[in-house]
Order: sequence, then structure tokens, then C-alpha cells
Amino acid sequence: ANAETIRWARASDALTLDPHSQNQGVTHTFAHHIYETLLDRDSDGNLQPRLATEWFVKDGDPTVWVFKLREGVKFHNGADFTAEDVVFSFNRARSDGSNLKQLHAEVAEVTAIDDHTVEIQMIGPSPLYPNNITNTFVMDKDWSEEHSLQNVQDFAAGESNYAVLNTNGTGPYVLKSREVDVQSVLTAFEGHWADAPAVTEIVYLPITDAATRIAALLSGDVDLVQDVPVQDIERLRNSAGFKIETGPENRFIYFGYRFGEEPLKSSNITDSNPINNTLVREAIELALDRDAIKQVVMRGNSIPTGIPNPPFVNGWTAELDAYPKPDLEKAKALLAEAGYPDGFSITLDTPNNRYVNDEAISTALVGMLGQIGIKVTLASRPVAEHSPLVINNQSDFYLLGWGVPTFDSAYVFNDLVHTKTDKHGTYNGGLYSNPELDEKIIALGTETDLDARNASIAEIWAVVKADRVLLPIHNQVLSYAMREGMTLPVHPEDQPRMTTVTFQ
Amino acid sequence: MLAFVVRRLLQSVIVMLVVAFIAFLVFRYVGDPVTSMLGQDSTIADHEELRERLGLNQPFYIQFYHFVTNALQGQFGISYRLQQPVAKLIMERLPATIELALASATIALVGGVVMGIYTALRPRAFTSGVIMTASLIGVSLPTFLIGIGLIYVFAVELKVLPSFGRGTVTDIGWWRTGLLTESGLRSLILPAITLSLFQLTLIMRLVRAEMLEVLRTDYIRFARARGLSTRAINFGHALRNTMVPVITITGLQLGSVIAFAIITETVFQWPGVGSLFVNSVQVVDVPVMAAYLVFVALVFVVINLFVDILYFIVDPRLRDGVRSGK
Amino acid sequence: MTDLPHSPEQPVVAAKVSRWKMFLASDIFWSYRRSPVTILASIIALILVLMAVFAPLLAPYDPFNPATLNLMDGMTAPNTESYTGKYFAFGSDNQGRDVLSSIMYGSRVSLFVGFAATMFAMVMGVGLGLVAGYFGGLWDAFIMRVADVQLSFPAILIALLIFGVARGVIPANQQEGAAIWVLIFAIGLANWAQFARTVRGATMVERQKDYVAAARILGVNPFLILLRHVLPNVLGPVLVIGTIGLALAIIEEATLSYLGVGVPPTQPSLGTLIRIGQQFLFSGEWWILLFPAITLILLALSVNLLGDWLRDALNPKLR
Amino acid sequence: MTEPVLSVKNLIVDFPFHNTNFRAVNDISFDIMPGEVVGVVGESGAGKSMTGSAVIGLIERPGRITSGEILLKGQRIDNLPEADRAKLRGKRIGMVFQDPLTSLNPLYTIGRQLIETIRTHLPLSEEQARQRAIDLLTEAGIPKAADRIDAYPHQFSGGMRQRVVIALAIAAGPELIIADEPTSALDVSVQAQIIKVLKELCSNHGAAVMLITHDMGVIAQTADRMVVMHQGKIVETGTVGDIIRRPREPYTVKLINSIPTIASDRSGAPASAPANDDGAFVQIKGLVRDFELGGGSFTKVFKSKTEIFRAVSDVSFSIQKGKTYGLVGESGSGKSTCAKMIVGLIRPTEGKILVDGHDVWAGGAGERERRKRVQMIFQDPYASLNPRWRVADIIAEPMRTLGIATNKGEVEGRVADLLNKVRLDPSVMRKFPHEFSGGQRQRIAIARALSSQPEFIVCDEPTSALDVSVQAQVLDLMRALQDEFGLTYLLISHNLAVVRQMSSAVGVLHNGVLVESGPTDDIFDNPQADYTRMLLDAVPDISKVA
Ligand SMILES: Nc1ncnc2c1ncn2[C@@H]1O[C@H](COP(=O)(O)OP(=O)(O)OP(=O)(O)O)[C@@H](O)[C@H]1O
Ligand SMILES: Nc1ncnc2c1ncn2[C@@H]1O[C@H](COP(=O)(O)OP(=O)(O)OP(=O)(O)O)[C@@H](O)[C@H]1O
Ligand SMILES: [Mg+2]
Ligand SMILES: [Mg+2]
Repeated sequence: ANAETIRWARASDALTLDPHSQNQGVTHTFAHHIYETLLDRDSDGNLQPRLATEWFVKDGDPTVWVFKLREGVKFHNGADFTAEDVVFSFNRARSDGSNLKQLHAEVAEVTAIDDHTVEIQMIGPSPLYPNNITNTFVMDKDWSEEHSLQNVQDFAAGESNYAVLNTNGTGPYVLKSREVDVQSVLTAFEGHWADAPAVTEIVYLPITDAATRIAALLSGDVDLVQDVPVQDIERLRNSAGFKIETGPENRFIYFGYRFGEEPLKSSNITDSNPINNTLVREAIELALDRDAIKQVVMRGNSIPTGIPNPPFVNGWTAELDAYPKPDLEKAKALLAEAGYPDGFSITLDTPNNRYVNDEAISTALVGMLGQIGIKVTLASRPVAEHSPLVINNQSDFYLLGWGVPTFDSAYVFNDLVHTKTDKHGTYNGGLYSNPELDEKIIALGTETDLDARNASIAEIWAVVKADRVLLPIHNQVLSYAMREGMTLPVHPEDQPRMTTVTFQ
Repeated sequence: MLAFVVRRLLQSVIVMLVVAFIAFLVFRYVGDPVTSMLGQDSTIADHEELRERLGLNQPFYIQFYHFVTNALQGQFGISYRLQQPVAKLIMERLPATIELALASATIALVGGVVMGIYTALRPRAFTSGVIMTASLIGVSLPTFLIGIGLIYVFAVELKVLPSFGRGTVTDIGWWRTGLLTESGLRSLILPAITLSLFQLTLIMRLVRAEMLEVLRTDYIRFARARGLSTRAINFGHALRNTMVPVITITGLQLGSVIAFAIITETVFQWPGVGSLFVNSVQVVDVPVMAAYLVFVALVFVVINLFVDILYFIVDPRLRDGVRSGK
Repeated sequence: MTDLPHSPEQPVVAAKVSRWKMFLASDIFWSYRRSPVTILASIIALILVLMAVFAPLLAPYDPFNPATLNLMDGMTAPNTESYTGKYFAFGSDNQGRDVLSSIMYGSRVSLFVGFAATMFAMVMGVGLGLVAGYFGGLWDAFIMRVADVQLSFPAILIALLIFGVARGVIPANQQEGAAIWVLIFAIGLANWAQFARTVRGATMVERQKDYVAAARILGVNPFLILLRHVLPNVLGPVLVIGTIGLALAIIEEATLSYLGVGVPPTQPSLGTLIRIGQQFLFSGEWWILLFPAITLILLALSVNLLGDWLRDALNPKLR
Repeated sequence: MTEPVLSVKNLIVDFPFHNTNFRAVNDISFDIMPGEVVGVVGESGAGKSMTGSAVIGLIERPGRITSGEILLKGQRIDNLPEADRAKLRGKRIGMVFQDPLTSLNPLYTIGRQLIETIRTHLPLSEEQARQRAIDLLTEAGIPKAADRIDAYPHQFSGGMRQRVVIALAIAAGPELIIADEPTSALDVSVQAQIIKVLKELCSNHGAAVMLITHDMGVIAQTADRMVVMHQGKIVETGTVGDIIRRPREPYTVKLINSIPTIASDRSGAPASAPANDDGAFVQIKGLVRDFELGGGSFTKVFKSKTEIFRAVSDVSFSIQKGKTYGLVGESGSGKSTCAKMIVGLIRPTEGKILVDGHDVWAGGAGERERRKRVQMIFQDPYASLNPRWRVADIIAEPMRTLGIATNKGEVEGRVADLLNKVRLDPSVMRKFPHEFSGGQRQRIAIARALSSQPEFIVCDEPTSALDVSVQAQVLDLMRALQDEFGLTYLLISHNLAVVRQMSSAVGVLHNGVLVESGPTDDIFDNPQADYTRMLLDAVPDISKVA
């Protein structure tokens, strides 16, 4: 094929080249071009073989997963890819400094059976474990040991490690140069096991400011823009020379409530917590006009939903996804019935730089709740200041988004529904607590009978929906803008691969 | 002179320490780096553990002590976000910021002085009025809007200049310059103009005011009475005297060009320390933020030193320790 | 002076007339009348200020009352019918707010923040400048050194820092109410040094004058001397910096809003409106950016022009 | 008959303002012959400088020559285009301004400024110009000119700088020199030298000189003919001798009377009490005041050692109740510093000040006594009244502060009374200082001083900022008030005539040292100290005018 370079712009840069030190989408996206994982996901979210060609639960032992590895794979430095590399990498990913270790929490031991077989001993039955390893990259053991990379970087030691700036993966591209936050250049890896990609060179360009990013595309300074502001989609779609690819993302946006009888800090009601009342939460949902948000705020680029769970995820059903039509009269009646005929006041905390139009969505909700007498003060902050509020249970009412990398409902339950403990409910900032659900959620982790497990998931969802634990708005829709003549399909986890680019 | 410089340096150290302290104090309150560093797949236990590892659980004064002792050795720690030594990150970004700052300082200085002189020498001319009024636009528009507007016009609509970045760069030792290639120079134009506009207005007005003041002094009148040519009076006598007060303010202004670059660099995706700072603020990358503030203070201190030395060169009265009264 | 006979029946009126006449005959008014740019600027500034002050009476809608908004009215172009059948002269934004009304209310917020921050900077700067200029010595050295350091950091950076601290210090649920005050404090604190410098210089001149000596001979308390004797005589330049500072404060508020640390988005200032509108630069909804931007420019420009004129008018040497 | 160098005919200079037109020079005509020194005298604002500016063509906006002609050696110059006029300046007309401190560019060396001027007008090389510059400086009386030519202006004393200015004015050998108050910023002793230099230059080069001054003494010493100006008009012109001996206009008479005289004895105040009487009302004992130079805050330029400058050194004298003590001495001799220590503005380094037996610097009681008993009248009536205060408030401040009267009606009554005493209409109470003339302001300042019912008033140059015509009125008022209230005065002045007229005893200060002190007549008629003699010699003797 001809040499094809694409200049690819998005809002931020990969944080590090060390594949196990950050569990963050942008970093993973970049790493997927250099390093590879055992399994991968296609654009529908299905698991696909990558460095592993087969994977299955070991016959007779539901606690062991077996992976058959691809043969003839080479690292960029020419070394052969073997089971030892996988063992080394998985152990590294499970080690203390790694941000990925939570995903491997159920792993007891990783062993190489032969050069191309790896067995992973789990603590108990872990039927969904393969879902967790799509971002666990494989490094070359010898190369890593040569550069003392056994441990993921330790901040307290005050030193950088070799892998932060240098790479040696099996991936389709080799890193040619890199200036953090400025530009990275990748070229196709000659010795890659798969077919040669159409894109032979990638110039990766982080551009923080949205307007500048779009301007760069419009002026022809870049070929591809990720993180396209929704309002610019229409214009780009209609401009000659440009096109837009859109597709659903595996991420939903929701509002979280404060539970418990303790009065809210931000409310004028000082003797009770109005939103602890299910009637009030129902009234709020009835005031919410998801379609209007989709049409005006999101410019049609969202999928309104009645369940905090994207369609990609196991446990999603169309019935759960249904959401009520707004009904202001009924909402007001419910409020009166709950004992708040004149409404009440409350502060809504929202990030303003994390999700697509996050602040505008919250602003819209302020207006909608105003219609039924709930006076909302909007507190808008950068996500770095917003998240601590939620994690430390300091918010009464907040907006948050949630991606589901395992494509399973348990992931949502664990962090958002389970009572807050050391290991669970990290983002359950409203302190919702239902001991019965907690039991069921824990049981999901070890249930091997998939039908029984799915039934249990459905039960949990029924309670979560009836209890109105969270107020989901929509699933995000991703858009990639590019120049005419190329196509990049949308990836559900927003991890587009330049290998999937085609040229006309 | 030497004693003076030494004394100045001592003063600067105090200033630096104060700034470092303030910087550190402030950043303790800005968000929480831990949540940004850990993704959503993390537990409360993970948060606590990371906190411990970063030393964020230590008392504030101990953290500050470590910061200062390390900073003295040129170590500002590891960026939480990028996991690289902060000093290295800043050094890498420095050339871009300095080139941008110098370019806009030059525009501001040359433009400001020339227009300031012009409007002072012809205070009643129509063109002076137009310049004076138009220059106010420079301080009546937020920088980000100017930047975006310029991009829209020159990059998107006219497609004559690049919309972002530094263009092609060349390495000279560790210094990465954009000044040697055509694309690098073209990339410099819009951000440099954006950044210079504000300072240009200030310098121009300052020069004008001072020049008008100087033009009414007795020695200028006397120079006229001596029959010197207008040229010699305006450019030989008036200008040099104008420069004495202009130097201080201009010096300070140029120092703030570097710090002011925060917004310009963000808008133009200029790979300098300013955009590094903004990116760091987003995720509360405390080591970078603190180092940046210390860096700005250092720039200020160095420029101030230069300004003082320049005074010595320009004003003979100071050399003899005579107070420069009006 | 007037040579109107003072009729005993209407002494008050006579006095008023004469004062008004004096003003009309004064040099300041004369220099005002001779400068068409200044007249235009003052008219524009006056209109904008009146528009802001009387926004609740003049604005066709109340964009700050969320209950009156309908999201479906969003993005309506100027003078076209909206989803619910309303007309918006300047169009509507992405929340269904009337852009014209938002500008009126937003100018109110901007002007309030600008005025209050400038007042704060002025009180602080003038106070410290008086002390530094009058007492001299260590006071002077200390205050002016602090001012130097502060001048070396751009106002935006300082404001950002203060905002950060406030966020950390004020309990989360009170932050929104406090935001506007924090903003005022931050911008004010970032701008006091200009006032201090000017006032210090002027005070050092006034301090030498014999009327101050006359008061000191009587043993008048130094602070009373500062307040009653020196202060009224150094206010001229303060007024000039105040005007220009007002324009600067408005711009700074806008820039802070751009960086995401400003007033609540439900009560947008001009700066917040521009930040919001800026997102629609390429998408065709030009009115969301254009009108607030023009208003901001007009406001800042006219205030700056007035300050400029005032500077020249108050400077007898330039007449 | 030779042609006049300068001939001014019916010159009118106008300053059009937005609502009025101000005529600064009103239809004046005069000639200056080659080699002649013509003095232009008149009170402040009479239009003297404006006439000079008109001749050299440097009238500031919005002023302009409305009509009349200016001829230089018969050639009309007032209507020349600016470029041609500029060519005359320095080359054919030289100018010397009043203030030597501000006439030179502080950033360039003397040599550079001289060479620049010379090369602008004469076709000389850098080397030749430098040589000429050295010659000019030598001629102007700068010793070792070759060594000092590369010095900066601030490294020269005031008198030397004025010589440099003169050297600059004559650099190109102009036919006409306009000297605008060339000596008024200088000490008496230096003044005489400068006048000598000027006269010599004039006779050596044959240039005509237009000497502008308000000081009749200088004219009497220097000029051949004189022109007396008053409110923009020429009231009298003639030879100096004629006018001094037979002035025709009343204004000229006043001017001539203001020339310091040491011969006449009009005061009649008997030389009584001995100088050092322990029972005197005011006693100054061993007063010393040091100033630190170049020090100050740490922002100032660093200096390894701070120099101490002794401005007042061991000054002692005493004043009898109801009498006036005159303190004379040249500028910078420490007169004001003494006054400030006496009224409590600056603390003496050493020494005692007793007023009616109270040590005014002893703190507590002494300080309270001082505030009541001691008041001050300042030199500049423009700066001594707060421009933002109404006259009533200004006068009432002392009584309010000291608690003499607090009740509103009472205060008002007293203010009206005080205004009457200083011969002002009480209805002016509501006005602001800028609505008054200099003399009226000084009366207001006196009323303020009287407001606290003091017994001792320190007057620092109370009339030196006033026109001669007004000066006498204020002095008369002061004397009348002294008689009425038994006031004691310390009168500081450099005008020997004023001192002689007013005081019964005199002290002469020189470089901070009181070189002589005693009864007025003794000192004026029979000076003991060399410095006093020099001071008296510098005063022109009108009887000797040719
Ligand atoms: N630039 C100006 N604008 C307006 N009026 C002026 C200006 N310069 C001088 N005048 C006025 O013109 C008149 C004559 O001024 P001029 O300077 O000639 O007085 P003078 O006789 O030299 O007084 P002095 O002895 O104080 O120097 C004065 O009333 C003065 O106020
Ligand atoms: N604050 C000060 N710091 C340093 N030196 C001072 C200070 N005040 C006065 N001097 C110096 O003290 C000396 C005496 O000054 P003073 O004002 O008493 O003189 P004077 O006799 O009143 O002169 P003039 O006739 O010019 O008013 C001068 O050399 C002056 O420069
Ligand atoms: Mg004069
Ligand atoms: Mg004095």
C-alpha cells in the first residue's frame, strides 16, 4: 500500500507510556497501538482474540482460566513473544504500584504451562474475568528486567522509570518520537503478525481547546479529530471535505442523590432529607425531559435512557431502558404528597470539563426542576475538584458519568449501588445502602451458572430502578470528525484504532 | 554596584521563598490529585494507599520543607500526571515559552515604543487619536477571544497561517527552536500577536504619557532654545529620558508576558510551560503547579535584576548614588 | 464665578444653578464637549449601565429564573419563532435563554463584580498607598515590595490561586453563594497594587506640602491627616485608575469564566456568556457569541475611553 | 546711528481659552542696541518671560503672537516659518533659563551637550568642538574645564551648572542673549559671580542682552537701560539711573522700594535686650540637626556607609516677648530646618527649645503647650492651604483640634472674627482657596495661625512668594497684629530689607552655623562676621547706580 500518514487530534495526551501505571481511556487508546492485550473488543463490544487465540475455563476446575497464545509474534526489538512475557506482565499489572490491580483482584496465580499456554488460577469461580483483561498489555520480560521494570513506577521514590518514556510492545506501530502534550509519531511495525494497516504513520496531536481543535481540522492542519463538540457535528457533516462518524459509547450519564434521613446541608428544609423520599425522586424524574436534553443540549447526539446501564452491557433490557414522559402536574402532585408543596432548595454539583456538555446538562436540569418548584443552585467545577466531593460523600446532588469496561452490570453495582465500604461502593457518594442488594451483588462475583447470574442481575436492576437509586439521563454518543476520503469506525469504549482506518 | 547586586539577590531569595510558600499553601487546597490519578476502577483503600505513597498524609510543613530542600537541588519531584521529573518537563517546555514571550515582547516593545512616540510627538494629529482609540481594543477584549478570532480568520477562513502548535522545530543542543523553519515562524505569528496586544497597549500609553511629560521639561525647552534639531531633541534627549521610568514598568510587563502566556498557549496549543500549567491544574498535578509558580517568580526576580542594572546604565545619577528625584 | 444676584427667596436654587453653571463652564466639561469620541463613549456606557441596572424592568424575559425557561426554545435564531412560539430579538442560547435578556442580566453581574472588585482594590490600594507614602521607611518598603511581587504575577494567575484557596476553605455547599464574592475578592486583590503605587507617589508629594505641616503642628492624628487632608487631594489619579481598573476587572472576570472559575452558569455574566457562546463559533449559532462579545467590547471600550479622557482632563499639563 | 539688534514693535501675545482670551503681553515696543544690557523687570506674571519666549519663538500652546513685529537686526523674524526660526535659535539668539538644575539633560555629560550644540551651529569636527567647549567653559568661569567636561550635570553645583547653561547659550556666538531670571535660583554670593560672567561675556562678544528679572537689585547692578512691565504692558522705560532716581509710575516706585536697603533705618525698634537673656520668652539652646544622606529604605540604592549631614549646628538665640527675631542666610543654610524644629515638625538631634519656659520637645505637657502657643506661617500660600477645604474649615481646624471651640455657632463666630482681623470679608468663608489671590491666601494662612490664639508665630519666608505690591500689605498686617495681641515672631527671610524693617534682633545663619546674632542695627551697620559682610555687600547700593 502507499504510505499514508494521518494527523490525529484529540483533547489530551496519553499520560504515560508505562502500560500498567494508569487506568485511563486516553492512555489505553494510545497504548493499544504499541502494546497488545490478550483479548480485544470489536466495535460492537464483543470479545475478540488478539494475543490469545483461544480462552476457556479449565475442564473440571471453574477457578482456572486457560489462554492459548498466538504463535510467531515478535516484539519491536525482535524478541519472541512467549507465555513467560504474559506471566510477567500480568504479575506486574497485579503489583502494588499498578492502577489495574483492581481488575485482577480475583487472580490468585498466573502460570506458564508451555511457551504458548497460560493458566490463571482465580480465588474463586470468576466467569467474567476475560472481560477485565482487555486493557492489560503485555511487555517483554527480558527487556523489562534489563531496564529494571519489575515494578510499576513509584512516585514517592521521586524517580521516573524507563517505561514511562520508552516502549517495546508487539503492537502494530512503533513509537518513533514523542513530546508529551505536543506530538507523538508512530510508524507501522514491519514485523507485526497481522495484515499491514492502511495507515503507515500516525502523528498524534493533543489539542486542549475545543475550538482550536475544530479549527485545526477545518484549516486542514489535522485529518482526524476525536472529542468533537456536539454543536460542531452538524456543521462538519454538512461541510464539503469533512465527514463525521458517530456511534454509541459504553458510558451513561446520571444524577446521584443523597440518601439517609439526615437533613441536606444545602437545602432550606432543615428537619428532613427531601430526596430520601421516593416520591420526591419520582417527581424529579417526571420533571426531567430527557428528549429535550437530547435535542437541544446534545444536538441529537445522545441516547436517552431510563436505566444506568448502557445497551452493550450484560443485564440491559429494553423494558429497563424505558423512561417516563415528563409530567409536571403529576410531579407537583407527588411533591405535595411527599410534604413539599412549595418545593425546596438544593445544590447540584456538576463537573464542567469531563463529559460531553456536562455543565449544560446540569443547567438544563436546574430549569426543569424550577418548573416544579425545586430551586436548584448549580455548583460547577473542574472534574479534579468535583470527583473528591462525590467520593468523600460531600455532595447532596451531583452529575457523574460511568463507563462499563467489563460490559457487565456487576461493575455498575459494585461501585455505584453497593453500600460504601473499603472495597465497594467507591463512587456511591449518596451513601445508598440496601443490605439485601449488597448480598446479591457480592454473590454475582462467584456465580458460575450464567442463567442464574443473569436472573440475579435482573432482580437487582428491578430494585435499583424501583428505588430510583440513580437518575440516568442518557448514554453518550461518540463522534469522530475526519477529512473526506478516510473512515474510522467509532469504538464503544472510545478507543479508536488507527488499524481500522480505511481510505477510499 | 557589586554590593547592590548582592543585596538584590538576597532580596530575591526572600521573594522566592515567599512565593514558594504561597504556591504550596494554595495548592494544598486545589482539588485532590488522588482522584485524578486513580481511575474509576479504584477502591477507598487504593485512595488511602496512594495518598500515603505521595506523602500527602504528612503534615503540611514537612511537605513544604521537602519541597524547598528538593527545589534547591533543582528537583521539583515527579509530575503526578506525566510521571516524569518536573524539572525535565519544564526545561523541555521552556524554549517554546521563551520564544513566544520574546517574540511578543519584541512586538509589544517595538510597536509600543514607536506608537507611543508617534502619538506623543503629534498629540493632536488625527492618526494619533485613531491609534489611541484603537489600541484600547487591545485591553477591552479578553485574550482568549482575540486568539480564537485570529484563528478563525487567518487559519480557518483565509487558511494562510497554521491554527495551532509550533510547526517544524529544530534542535540546537537541548534547545528546541521554531525560529529556523518557515513553518515555525509562521506558527509564531498569531500567538505572538495575541499575547503582545495587551502589553503593547500598556507600553504605548506609558511611553506616550512619559514622553509628553518629558517634552515639557525645562531641559527640552532649553534644548530647543539651543537650536538643536527636532530630531536630536525628540530622539536624542526626550526618548532617553522617557526610557528611565518606562524601563521599570516595561520590565515588569515583560515578566508577566511569560505568565500571561497561560491563556494564549492554551488557545493555540503552544507547547510551552503555560499550557503545561493549565493541563496540570485540570488534574491537580501539584508538583508541576508549584514548580511553575516558582518559575514565574524566578523570571520576575531575574527581570527585576536586569531592570535595576539597566537603570545604572541609563541614568548616571544612580551611578553616583544620587536619588533620582523629578 | 457667577454674577447672578443672590435673591433671598430662592437661595438654594440659586446655589444649584450657579454650581451647575460652574460645571458647564469648567475646563473638564469643556474638554468633554470637545471630544466626540468621549461623548459617544459616555453615551454608550450610560446606556449599558442603565440597561444593566434596570434589567428586571427592561428585559423581555428573566433568564435567571430557571422556572421560566423552556429548553426546547434553545438555539433559536434572532427573530425567528421558537419552539414555544416566542420571539427573541438576539436569538436564544443552548438553554433557551433569551440572549438579549441574558446580556442585560449578564452585564449586571459583570458590572457588579467589576465595580465591587474595583472598589475593594481601591480601598485596599489607596489605604496601603497612603500609609506607605505618608509614613515611609519600613512600611513603605514592605508594602511596595509586596506590591512589586504582586504586580509580577498576572492578575489572572493570582485570581486563580485565590479561587483555588477559597474552594478549599469554604464548605462545599456554600461555595456557590460565595462564588461571586470570592470572584470580587480575587480580582480586587489582584489589582490593588496599581492604586497603591499611584497613591503612594501622590501622597509623597502631598506630604511635603505645607498644609500637612500645618495640621501636624497642631498635633492632628496622622490617620486623620491622611483621611481628611491627604486623601481628598490624591483622589484625582485614583479616579482614573479606577475607571480603567473597572474595565480591566470586567475583562478579568470574563477570562476567569473562560478558565471555568466564575459565576454560576445559571446566572451567567458577560464573560460566562462569551465562554458559552465561544463553543458555537463554528456551529452556525453566531448570535450566542457575537452579541455578548460586542456588549463586552463596547462596555470595556467605552469605560476605557472615559478613563483615558479623564486622565487627560484631570492633568492640567495636558490641557 | 547703529541698527538695534532687537526691535519689538506693538507685540501682543494672547492665550485663547475656551471661554476667555488671556492677553499675556499687551502691545509692547522696545529696542536693544548692540552691546547693551536691557533689563526687563516687573512682578510675577507681568509677562516678562512671555516676551522673551515670543522673541525666541517658543511660546507654548495655546499661546500665540496676535499682532506686532519682532525684528532681529532689521529682519522680521516673528512671521518666519518654524524651520527658519529654529535656525535662529542658538545661532543668533541664545537663551538662559532661570533654573540651572532643570535646564540640563541629566542623562548626558556636559561635554556632550555642549559639543552637540556647537556642532549643530558651527562646521567643526568633534575634536574642534570639544576644544571650543572647553574654552567656553573656561570663559564662563569653570575652573579646570578640560577635566570636568565629561562630568554629568548632577556632579556640578547649582552655580556651576548655571555657568554651563550660559556657556551653552553663547556657544555659537549669538548676537542676542535672552537671560530669563538667570540668577534667582542661586545664592547671593553666587549670583554676583554669574552676573559678572554675563557682563563680561557681553562686553567681550559685543552681544546684546535682554535680562529678565523681578529683582531690581540685579538690574541696578547689571543693566544699562530697563523696561518695567506690569500686567502685560510696559509702564516705564529709560536708563536704569533715571528710573531708579526718578520713577514716574506708582508701580515703579513700589518696585524700587522693595530693593533691600541697609542704609535707611525705618523700623525704629530700639535695640534693647541683650542676645542671651535667660528670662526671654523663646529660648533656643544649642540646637543641632543631622540628616542621613542616601539612606532610607532597603529598596534604595545600596550604600556601604550612610553619610551624616549636619544641617543645623549648635544654634542658640532667644526672643523677647512681643518682639521679632529675624533669621537670615542664603538658601540651604538651615533656616527652615530651625523653624521646623521649633514648631515641632522635626525632632532636634540635640539642643533645647523653650517657649515660655516649657521644653517643646519634652513630650506630654511641653508638647501640649507648644501646640497652643506656637504657630507657623509658611512661605507658599498656595501649598499651605488644603485646596479641598473651605476657608471656614481651614481656619477652624486649629480651634477644633485643640478644643478651643467646638460648638458650631461659636466656631463660626470666631472664624468670622478672625477673617475681620486679617481684613477679609467674613462672607468668603464658604469659598475654596483657589478662589483667592496670593496675598489673600496669605491672610487666610495668618488667620489660621491666629485661630489657636498663639503667642509665638514662626514665619518662614512669609512674603517671598508675593508680589512686591502685596508684600508690604502683609507685613503691615503682621505688625498690626503683633501690636494688638503682643505676638512674638521668628521671621525667616532672605530679604534683608524685610528683616531690617520688621525685627529688633537678627541672626545670620551660614551652613547651619549661627555666625552672628544681635540687635538689628548693630549687625546691619557694623557686621562682625565675614559672611555677614559678604551678604550685605551683595546687596546693590542704589546710590551708586550710574
Ligand atoms: N502656558 C501658559 N498658559 C496660559 N497662561 C500662561 C502660560 N504661560 C504663562 N501664562 C500667563 O501669562 C502671563 C505672563 O507670564 P510670564 O511667564 O511672562 O510672567 P513673568 O513676568 O515671567 O512672571 P515670573 O516672574 O513669575 O516668571 C501670566 O499671567 C501667566 O499666568
Ligand atoms: N529631610 C531632609 N533630608 C536631608 N537633608 C535635608 C532635609 N531637609 C533639609 N535638608 C538639608 O538641610 C539643609 C538646610 O535646609 P533648609 O531647608 O533648612 O534651608 P533654608 O535655609 O530654609 O533654605 P531656603 O532659603 O532655600 O528655604 C539643606 O542643605 C537641605 O538640603
Ligand atoms: Mg518668568
Ligand atoms: Mg527654607
